[in-house]
Order: sequence, then structure tokens, then C-alpha cells
Amino acid sequence: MPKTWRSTAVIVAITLLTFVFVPYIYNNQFLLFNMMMYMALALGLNIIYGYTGYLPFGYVGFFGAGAYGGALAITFLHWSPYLAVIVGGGAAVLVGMILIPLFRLSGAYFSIANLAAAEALYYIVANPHLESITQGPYGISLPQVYDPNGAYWTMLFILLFALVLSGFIRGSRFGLALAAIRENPLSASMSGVNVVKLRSISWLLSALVAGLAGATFGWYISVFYPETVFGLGIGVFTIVFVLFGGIGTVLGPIVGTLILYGAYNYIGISTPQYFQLVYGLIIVLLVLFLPNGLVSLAKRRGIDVP
Amino acid sequence: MEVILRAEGIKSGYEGVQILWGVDLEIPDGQAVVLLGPNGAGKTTLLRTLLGLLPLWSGRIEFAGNDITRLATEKRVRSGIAFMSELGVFPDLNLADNLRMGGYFLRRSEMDQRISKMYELFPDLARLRRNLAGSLSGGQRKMLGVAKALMSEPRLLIMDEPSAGLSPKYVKEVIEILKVAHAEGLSLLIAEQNVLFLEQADYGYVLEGGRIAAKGSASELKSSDVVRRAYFGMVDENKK
Amino acid sequence: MSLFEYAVLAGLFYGLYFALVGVGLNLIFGVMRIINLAHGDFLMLGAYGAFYIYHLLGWNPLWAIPIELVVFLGLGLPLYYLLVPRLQKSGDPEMLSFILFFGLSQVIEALAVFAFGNDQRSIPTSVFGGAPIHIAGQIYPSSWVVSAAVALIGIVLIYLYLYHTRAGRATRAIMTERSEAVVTGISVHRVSAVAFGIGIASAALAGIFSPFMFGAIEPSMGLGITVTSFVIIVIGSLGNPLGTVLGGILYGEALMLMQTFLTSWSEMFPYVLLILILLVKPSGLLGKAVRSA
Amino acid sequence: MSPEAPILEVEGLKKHFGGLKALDGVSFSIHPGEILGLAGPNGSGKTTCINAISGVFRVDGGQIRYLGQPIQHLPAYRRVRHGINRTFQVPRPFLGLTVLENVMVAATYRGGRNVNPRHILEDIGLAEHADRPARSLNSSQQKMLGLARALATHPRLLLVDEIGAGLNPVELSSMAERLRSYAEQGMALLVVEHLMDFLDRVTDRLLVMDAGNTLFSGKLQQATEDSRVIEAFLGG
Amino acid sequence: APSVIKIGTLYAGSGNFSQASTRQYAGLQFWADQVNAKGGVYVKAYGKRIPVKLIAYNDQSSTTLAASLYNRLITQDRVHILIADYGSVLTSVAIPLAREHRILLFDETGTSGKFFRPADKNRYIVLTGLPTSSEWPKVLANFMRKLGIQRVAILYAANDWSGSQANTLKSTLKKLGADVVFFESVPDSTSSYSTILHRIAEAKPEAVAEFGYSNNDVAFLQDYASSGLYFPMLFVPNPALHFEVVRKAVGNAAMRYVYSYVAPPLIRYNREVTHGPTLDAFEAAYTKSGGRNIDLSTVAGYNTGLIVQHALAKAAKYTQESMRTAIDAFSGKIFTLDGLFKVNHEGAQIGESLPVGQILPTPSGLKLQAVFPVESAAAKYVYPQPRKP
Ligand SMILES: Nc1ncnc2c1ncn2[C@@H]1O[C@H](COP(=O)(O)OP(=O)(O)OP(=O)(O)O)[C@@H](O)[C@H]1O
Ligand SMILES: Nc1ncnc2c1ncn2[C@@H]1O[C@H](COP(=O)(O)OP(=O)(O)OP(=O)(O)O)[C@@H](O)[C@H]1O
Ligand SMILES: [Mg+2]
Ligand SMILES: [Mg+2]
Repeated sequence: MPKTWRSTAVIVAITLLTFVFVPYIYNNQFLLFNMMMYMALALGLNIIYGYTGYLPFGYVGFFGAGAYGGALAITFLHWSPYLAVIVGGGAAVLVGMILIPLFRLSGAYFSIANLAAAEALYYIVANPHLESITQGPYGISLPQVYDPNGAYWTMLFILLFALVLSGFIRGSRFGLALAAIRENPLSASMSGVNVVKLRSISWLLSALVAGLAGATFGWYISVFYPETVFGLGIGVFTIVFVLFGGIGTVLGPIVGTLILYGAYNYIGISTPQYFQLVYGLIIVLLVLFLPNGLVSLAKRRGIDVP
Repeated sequence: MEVILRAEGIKSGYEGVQILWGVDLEIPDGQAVVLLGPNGAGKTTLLRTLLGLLPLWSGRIEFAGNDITRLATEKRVRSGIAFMSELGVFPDLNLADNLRMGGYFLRRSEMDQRISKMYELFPDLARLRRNLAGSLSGGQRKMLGVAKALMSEPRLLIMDEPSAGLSPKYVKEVIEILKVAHAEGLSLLIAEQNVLFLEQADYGYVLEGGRIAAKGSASELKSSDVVRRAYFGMVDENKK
Repeated sequence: MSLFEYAVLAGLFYGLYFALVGVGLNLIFGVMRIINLAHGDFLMLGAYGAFYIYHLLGWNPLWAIPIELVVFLGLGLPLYYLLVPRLQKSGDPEMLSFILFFGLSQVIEALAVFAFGNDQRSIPTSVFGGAPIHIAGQIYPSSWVVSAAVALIGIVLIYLYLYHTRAGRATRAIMTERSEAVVTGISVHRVSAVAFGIGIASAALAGIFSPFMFGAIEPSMGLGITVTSFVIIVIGSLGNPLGTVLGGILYGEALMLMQTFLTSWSEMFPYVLLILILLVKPSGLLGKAVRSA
Repeated sequence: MSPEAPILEVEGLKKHFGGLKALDGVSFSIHPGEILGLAGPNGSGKTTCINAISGVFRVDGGQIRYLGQPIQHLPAYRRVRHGINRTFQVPRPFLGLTVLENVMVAATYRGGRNVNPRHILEDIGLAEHADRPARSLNSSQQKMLGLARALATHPRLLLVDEIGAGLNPVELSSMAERLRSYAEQGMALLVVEHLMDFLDRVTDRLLVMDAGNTLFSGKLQQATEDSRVIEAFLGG
Repeated sequence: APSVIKIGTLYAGSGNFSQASTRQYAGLQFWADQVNAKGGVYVKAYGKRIPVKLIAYNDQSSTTLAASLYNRLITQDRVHILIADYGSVLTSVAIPLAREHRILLFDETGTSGKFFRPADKNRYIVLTGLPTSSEWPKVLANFMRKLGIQRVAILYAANDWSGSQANTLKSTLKKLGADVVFFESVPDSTSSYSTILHRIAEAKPEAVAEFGYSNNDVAFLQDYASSGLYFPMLFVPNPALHFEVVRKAVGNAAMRYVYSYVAPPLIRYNREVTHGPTLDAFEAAYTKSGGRNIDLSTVAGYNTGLIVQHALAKAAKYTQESMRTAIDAFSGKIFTLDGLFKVNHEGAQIGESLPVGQILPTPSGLKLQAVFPVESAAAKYVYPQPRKP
């Protein structure tokens, strides 16, 4: 499907240019960083949820695992932050491997079990008994590697990686097979698809993206507590962004994040005192009046969204 | 003869795809009408539209002299139309609760009366009253489906392929059940492919491409050339 | 060993209370296939109701029970018609409900901050007579015993509604097969609206006792409670209100026993327990395996 | 009988669900190019038998040999790749994908280059619906789609579960025609069906099951006269 | 000279920290209104008064959001003065940002010791209020020994603030020769302490110290009150921070004779004050302007304003470095309603210490009164606490 490839290339190019040049006119680098981070997370979540239909309620667990994995590599091994980011991705993949048995569950059971896993991981990391390893509740501090620009470009790279990955999945037979698994796993295996293997691969890819993003986030802010990187809010936001944009597409998560996270920040600055109220209302109204996500607008007009 | 259900110029379909193109249908009171038609002709669509489960694009539906075109499904059911879908039962409820659901809007005394009536009619069900409907065999399930539909003392029972997937023995049983109900004055509209049903019916319609292609009494239909060729010709030729 | 016995009985009280916390969520999920992320926020509203009834009117918080049941049932019906039918017209209502009710929970929390402020509030435990209650040679806070008793009554009432009334039976019918319920002549929306009302009213009922069970209340307490509720109803299995009782008690026991013997891991253990249970029984303790082909 | 070795041999197959013995020691075999009819009252274990052979679950006892090799330990997708496929009694299409994509999944993952999904759809009569989502097909069309998908994997052994239910007489006979033509091309088929007329037109070898056991095995003609078959299955 | 001095800060309008954060912000706002009513703050570098403009965003207790809002304050609003939100968690993300952008962070209540490590050589932070949390329990340990307490149980919620207090208390007690017979952490979200209390009772302690956020303290005190158990001494930290909130939540009966720290406004610095209003004057003005009852957060917010004000009045140049130098220069020399302002080279507060207080009945209700050390004692402690009837 060369068409998908071309549109992915266009999206990648636009994203790249945007995040390279916008800092020159808009200098809240951290907001841009967060925007990229949520986009990457949204794409990562989309790999497992959008393409295979499993909604990981506790997706933030991978993010936290990545943040801590990276931080530990810096603290104990004194590795460069770039290597530490890769370690963070690895840590998340490891957690993902441990959780593979959860795929025996379906629907909401999977979602909640995954949430439970993320919470359990949080309580492990935050437990004072493990202070010598994780610093327990006292949190991580990495002033020695503080480098916002380095982290910014790393996050951009991760975002592009997630984009290319999503584009590849959508345009390949791998993606078709994942869609088949999402619709009906039994029928997929009757089509010769190795359901367990493909699902695990996409699960680990999804974990990898979150882990890389988490490690980079930890590097960027350089001081954080367990609740900073395991806060359920991060996962919930990501899910809301993906659903709003439209699942199973490359563009949906990007646009969904752009609009909702953009609105989030805008409201936070324009009407800080009614922040939560306005944001909550916007979400309620969007669901009631635009229930199938942004991409449904295009699809209704017969436009195929990449 | 009085007409219990009259549908005129029914047009309907799914999200922009029109399936029915102006169907007229009449069910004389107390008669059994069979709806035939090839795969995808729109039989299920028609039945669901009559019940109000699908929006009616245009046309008019009258039941027992009242216009029910705009009525909600539950009101149609309450006014005396029962529907037995392909599933027909609540798998997770036990058999007695299934029957109670069928007579959902009856008064308590009436309900108990109806239930014992059903147990009388279907002694098999009385024996299984504590079992979950989901654990019944296909035939027992259909039997329960019919009993459940009859609970509300309907004047018209609409069924979608009651015999599909049933072993021959059960098909015969279902037909027996319907005969009993019919004998008590119940009108029937049944979408079916099984020839046995046409033989039991009073009247038949043939739906093709969302339009009525032929209609007539069962015997007329069986001898009609079009229908013979299209629906029975092969059977007759190959009959060994 | 008395610590053990203490923990077991405490777990039972606590668990019964948590069963009440979760049961409404399960009812709503079972009937409407809606993930009500605002569940904990309704509980929070119920808690503030009791708080003001006690502090402004000076009444015993038990008076909140009849008042709130009426108020929240009354609130549930219009809210249902406002949100749910629209939601169900969409492509994937179950998942969309996730966002919708997330938004709703934000709105409720924000309004609660405006209305109640964000100070922590509570009701002194002494309102229930103060003196701790002796049971089986152990001493328990009277508020726990009262909360557990009310929870038990609430759950029994919900059980009676579901299994011994006509509307309750219709509710279960909708839970098992919505499409079949429609063709059976059930007014699906009316029955669902009532179930929705009962769902949030039971949350509010649980909220009345939350000042005693959680120590203090505040507008942001909702999300954590929602998460706990989900854990409980999943342990027992979704769409099965009786399973929630089992889930609640297991949760309570796990928490109390861990607090007694491995304190620092206490909040983690219920989550691990959940995962273990699901790995053995993928659809919860009382779940039925569904046939795949 | 076919002179070749059987493509499928089933021996003493057992499967229970809780206390229920859905299969209680069923045995039979099929040769390439041969059609075996499988009938029996509702709940007698026909679908369970197909599930066992196609690998939906592991059996609790007995052996399934395909081309002489035991396969009961293989996961379903491996059996598909070896050439076993089936249709579902209750159709299970990929609802959100188009009809064409439904077949494409099977074609890309097993069929290889020489399978053209469009040709298969044309052959089966779904070509006009190719770009519609499978969700918008009615249940009998979805069943046909299931057959198309199975065919796209080039099966050498095809298990057909009640494909005739809901077809009218004309459609039934063309379906019988179709199944016979597959057999003529060397495919082995197990055809589960209630409609004796239909079975009669595809095969004369019949297995009748009851309560997880073989009730009858032999010529179809004899089955219709067998008192046990009449009692349990055909009805008086 | 700039036409206004832009002061940027964050507050948590909702979420875990909103209770204290909004109070703290109100205190700061009150300060800003006060100086603006007089025509602004005096800025030495320009030799005149300049009005202040407070730019504040709502971070909803979310660190992620807080980080980007701090960044916005620095890079887009280009504030001259940066003031952190309440508490260590929400302060933490501001520290590297402030340092990177070389802007001095006025830390109001972020008392984690890790913010002020000499090794980090960070000069861009000043803790205006309390000492770092690990300093707090030292007086308490001494007090316990003075009472002759040998067996102490320590329970703490697993967060930085509580954990560092618990650890300090433990190590100080050990140094002083006491036995820590129970030392356990519970997760932050713990809301039920009944079974834990029974376990503590098994250890037969003479004193029990519980460290946690106020929700932990409230649940702990409530459960203790209804447990039927008895410990001669009970210590919790939060009445020191928001006495009225805790009292309202727990009820008078459960608060009586409980020990806590004492900090302003519960200690009233009036005579000593050299800069700004006395506490009494502040309280009168604040409540008159429509503010709620004051607590430590309110005072901390207001006090930060005073320190900012003084820094601007003393800094020779209108730069961050110059402000920091000025602060070093007046450190240890000024006394506000919050006590002696004295910071070390890393910016940590060392001027104040926290006396131990006890909640004692007075004719008008309950009062948390300083009881130790002797020089600041305002009342005589009651030990062991009387058994409940
Ligand atoms: N949900 C749907 N969305 C769109 N089109 C549909 C939907 N359901 C059915 N159709 C289409 O409507 C047409 C008529 O279908 P219907 O189910 O009414 O046929 P039928 O006569 O009942 O056939 P059968 O004998 O196979 O049951 C078919 O072409 C089918 O593809
Ligand atoms: N996954 C399952 N879990 C529990 N019971 C099952 C399962 N699959 C099949 N059964 C039971 O096994 C028995 C055989 O079922 P099966 O579907 O094989 O019957 P069948 O012969 O195909 O019937 P039909 O003609 O109605 O399709 C039935 O009693 C059925 O309820
Ligand atoms: Mg049909
Ligand atoms: Mg079957």
C-alpha cells in the first residue's frame, strides 16, 4: 500500500518541521516537549489499542518503568542519558513481557488487570524498603545530566520513530493482521495468523514507545517522585486523546493530542480558575456531539485518513 | 376477512442503503403467513421494520385497526405483536425467568396463569424450569422462545427463521407447537426457507430484491410457475 | 492469635462496605456497558451531603440516607437521558463512555471545589455513640459496624430488587441480552434509567459513610475510589452484582491482613491479588466462561 | 473408497466442559477428495468435533492425525498453515474490515501469491459487496464470507459447519454443487448439516452423532431407516 | 525601569495539594494587594516604588502540567520573580528549570532536603519559610527523652516529606538512647489505620508518632479515637500546618492532648518582628479583607512576599544574582511574622526550629500550645495523656 507510505512520509515531515521550527517563535519548550510526549504516547497506545483492540488502562506503568529504568542507569551505571533512554525502553519492554499472560483476558478485564499491574508497579517503586534501589518515596534527582535541549531532540526522535512505526503497521500486512485480531482473534488464527506472536510484538512495541518517552521525560524534568511518572492521569489523558482523534489511524492520535492537549493548555492559561470545569465540559460535549472522533468527520466525507 | 396487520409501501434500510422498496403486506386475522425469498432479499429487514427495530423510511403500518407507524417497539409488543428473533431467549436467565420476561407487562395473577398454561402446553419446559436458557439444546431453546413469545398473549407472532439450525426432529416439534397456537386463533408471520412451513401455512409472500415478487394462498404459490421454478423446481426434480 | 482474628473481622466489615462502594458501578456497567469513571465522584457528592446534614443542620448523618436516596435517584434519571442514549448511538459506546465520564468526573470535581472548597472535611466518629463495639472479644469502631450493617442492607435491597421485582428482572434481562430485551417489550430506556439512578444512589449511600471509612473527604477523592471499585467488581466479575460482594470482602480481607502483617505492601496487594485471580479465572470469580465457537 | 492414505484420522476423541462430555470417544477418518457428512441432534457435539480438529481448543483425550502426523498439540494457526480450515456455524467475520480485506488477511498469511482474493469473492458471489464492511452483511452473507476466507488459505481439509441453514432450496443445491466440486479437485470435506436432502446431494457417507458418541456410521440411505437415528435425530 | 514587576507563581486549584496550595496563594495575593495599595514595592536598583503584577496559573496538582507552566512563566511571561507552588512535589519540577534559566526560585514550602544539597551547588533557590523537613523532629526527639520515654513507635506514609521526618526521628532517638519498637511505612493513600493501630499496640510503645499528609493524620486520629486503644503520647504533624482543618475533620474529642509541632500562626511572633506586620496585625488585616482563617500556608505565602519585597529593596541591581547576594546579606538579620529568616549557602532555611506543642483544652475550646523547649513553652504539657472516659 504505497499510498499509506506516502501519507506517512508527509506526516513525518510536517511533524519534524513543526517541532524543529516552532521553538523559534514559541519558546515554552517544555510545553512543546509535553506535546511531543503525549503524541508519542498516543501513537504507542494506538499500536496496542487501535490496532489490536486491547485497551491498557495502566499504560502509564510502562512510562513509569521507562522513567525509572533510565534514571537507575544514570544513577548506578553513570551511563549517558541517551543510553539511559534506551535502557528505559528496555525496562518497559521487560515489564511488557512479564504482562503477556494478561492477554488471556478480554475487554474490560484486560484493561483493569493492566491498571492493577501499573498500580502494583507504582507501589513497588515507591516502597521505602526498596530505597537503596529506587529511592522509594524520596524520588529521583538527576541534576548531573540535566539537558533540556538534548531531551527535547530525543523526544522528537522518539515521536518520529512512533510515527514511522505506526505508518508501517498501518500499511503492512502486519497491520492488516492486527486489525483482524482486533475484530476476531479466533477467525484471525483461522486465517493462519499467529495471534499470540503478533499481539505480543505489538504489545512490546507499544511498551517500548512508552518506556522511551518515560525515560526521556525523567531526564528532562530531572527531579521526580514515583507519583510523577506513575500518575494515572498520564494514561487517562493519553487514552482520551487517542479516542478523540480516532483509533487505528496514524493521524488520529496526533491530531487528537494537538487539539485536546492544546485546548488543555490554553484553558489552563486563559481561565485558570475554571480550568477543570471548562475542560471537563469540552470533553463531555465532544463525546456527545462528535462521538466517533475527529477522523470520523473525514471518513463521513469519504476521505481515507492515513 | 379481517386483517390483523397491514403494511403499505414500506421503504427501509440501513444507513443510506435502501433495502426495501415499497413492500405491501397483509396478514388476515387468524392466518399463518409465510415469507419466502432468497438470501439477502430483505426478509429480516422487513420483519425488524414491522417491529420498529429499524427506522421506517416511508410507508404505513396498521395493526388491529390502529396506526402503529410511529409507535416504539415496546408499545407494539404491548399492543399484541410478539417477535421471536433468531436468538429467541435470554441465555443467562433461567427458563422460568425467561417466561416471566415474555409476559413482562402482565399483571401478577395473569402472569402465573399464563405460565402454568405454557407449562401445560410444553410439558418439557415445566421439567426444566430452573435451568438456564443458555444450557438448553437448540430445539428446547426454540420451544422456550415460542413459549416466551406466547406469554404476552399476542394476537400476532412474528418469527425469523425458527427452524434454522434445528435438527429435523426439532423442526417437526416446532411445527407442532405452532399448529397448536395457531389453532387457538393466533396469527403468524414467519420468514422461512424450509418447505415444511409453507405446507402448513395459509398464505405466502415471496420477497425478492426488497420487493414483493409473488403472493397468494399456499397452494396457489406452490403451483405458481415462478415460485415453483425458483424455489421448488430443483427439489422436485432431484427428489429421489 | 488475636491480631489475625482482629484483621479478619475488620476485613469483613471493610469488605462489606467496599461491596457497597462497587455494587452500583457494576450495575451500571452490566446494564449499560458503560464505564462510569465518575462513580467515585458521586460517592464524594454523597459524602458532602452527609457532611452538611451533620454540620449545618446538626442532624445525625444517618438522616442523609433517605434524603440522598431520593435526591440521587432523582438526579440519575435526567442524567441518564441526557448522556446515555446519545452515547449508545455511537460506534463504540463502551470505550467512549470512558472519555465521557472522565469529562463528567472533571466537571463534578470542579463544581465540588467551587461549592465545598478544597479543605479536607470529616464527621467525628462519635456520632454513632462513640463507644467502640465489642465483637468476638475484639473492639471495633462503632462507625465501622454501622457502615457495614448499612452496606449489607443496601446490598440486600439491591438483590431483592434485581431478583424479586418485575423491573429488576427486566434489568437482568437487559444485562444479559439487550437486543432480546427490546423485542420482548421491555422499555429499555426506562429500566436502564432506573438502574443508573440506583447505581449512583448506592454510590452516594456509600459516600455517607466515607468520612468514617476513609478518615476525611475532599473533592478530589473520586478517582482513587473509582479505581478501587473497578478492582472489586472485576475480582467478582463484571455484570454480576453478587460477585461484587465477594470481590469487596476479598478486597477488605486482603487489605486488612496485609496491613497487619506486611504493612508497607498493603495497598499493593489487592492489585496483585486481582491479577492472580484473573489469570486463574479470566472472567472473575463468579464469571461464566463464554463459548468462543 | 479412495485408495490413498486418509488425510485425517480421528481416534477416540474426548472433550468435556465441566461435567459435560461433549465428545466421548469419537473416531472416523476422511480421505482426500472425499466428503463425510456429519449429522446429529442439537448439542450432540458436531461443532465441538470441528473445533477440536481445527484447534480452537485442546482435546482431553484421543488422537487427531493429519497426513499421518498427530496434530492435537498444534495451535490453530499452524494447522491452518498445514492446510486445515473450517467455517463457523455462527459466522465470525472481521466485522470492521471490508469484505475484501477479510479475505485478504487469509490470503496474505497463508494463501501466498497465487491466491487472488477478488477471484474468490467472485466465485462465491460476494464480489459486488467487496468494499462494504463485513458488518453490513446479513448472517447468511457472513457465512459465505467465512467460506471465502477459508478457501483463501488453500485448505486440503475443509470442515463445513451448517452452511445450509437459512438457504432456500435453489441456493442449497448450488451449495451442494460447489462442495462436490471442491471434493473433485481433491479436497477432503467434513460437512455438518441437519438437512438430509442437502447431505444426500453431497455425499453418501454419513456419521450421526448423539451425546458425544457415534450413533451411526455408514450409508446415508441406511441412516434414514435406522431406528436409533430416527428416534434421536429425524423424528417420527 | 520596568512599569511593573512581574511575579509568577502556580497554585493547585484542584487535586491532592489544592487545600494548602490555595491558602498559600491567597496569602501571597494578599501581600501583592497590600504593596500595590501603597504604590508598589520599593526597588533599590531604580530608587522608586514599582507596582507588582502577580501572574498565576492553576497546575491542578499535576507535576507534568506544573513543569510546563513554570516554563511558561519563565520563557513567555518573562517574570522577574519566580515563586514555587506548595510542597516539595510541585516545587521539585521548578528547580532545574529555574537553574537552567538562571532565575531565583522562591521556594515557599518545598522542604525536601534533596533540593539543597551542597554537591549540587545550586544558587537559584531560596527556601523562605520552614526549615527542611528532616530538621523538624529533632526537638521532638529531645522532648521524648526528657519525658523519659523509652519505647517509641513510628509510622509514616510513604512520601518524601513524611519519610524524611520519620527517619530523622528514628536516628535521633537512637542517638539519644531510646528504642524504636515499631517502624513501618504505609502507602500514601492509606485511609484506614485500625488494624495497624492494633499491631502498634502489640509493641507496647509509650509514644506513637505518625507522619503523613493531613488525610493520613485525620484517618489515624479518627481510628485511634474509635479503637479503644491507649498510648500515653501521640504525635502527628499536620495540626501544625492547618490546625483548624484537622480539628474540624477529626472533632475536638479526638484532638485533645495530641502532640504536634508548633509553627506560625500557632506561635505568634509579635514583639520580635522587625520586618512587616506582626502576626496579630496580619491576621486582623487578612480576615478584615475577607480572607478565611489563617494557617501556616497563608502565613508562608504572605511571608514569601515579604522576603521578595526585602530582596528588591536591598539588591543593588535589578538582577537575579544581585537579589541572591542581597538575600545572603540580610540572612539572619530580619525577623518576620514567620520567625527569623536565615538561609545557608544552598538556600535552605536554618533560622527557624519547630517547637513541640500539645493540643490542650482552654476555656474557649482547644489550642495547640508550645510546650517544649522551655524557652518557647506557653503552657505545661500533660503527660501521660489522660485515658478517654
Ligand atoms: N446492518 C446492516 N447494515 C447494512 N446492510 C445490511 C445490514 N443487515 C443486512 N444488510 C443488507 O440488507 C440486505 C437484506 O438483508 P436481510 O437480512 O434482510 O436478508 P434476508 O432476506 O433476511 O436474508 P437471509 O435469508 O440470508 O436471512 C442484504 O443485502 C444485507 O447485506
Ligand atoms: N465452550 C463450551 N463451553 C461449555 N459447553 C460447551 C462448549 N462448547 C460446546 N459445549 C456444549 O457441548 C455440547 C455439544 O455442543 P456442540 O456445539 O458441539 O453441538 P452441535 O452438535 O454442534 O449442536 P448444534 O446442531 O445445535 O450446532 C453442548 O451441550 C454444548 O452446550
Ligand atoms: Mg434473514
Ligand atoms: Mg453446531
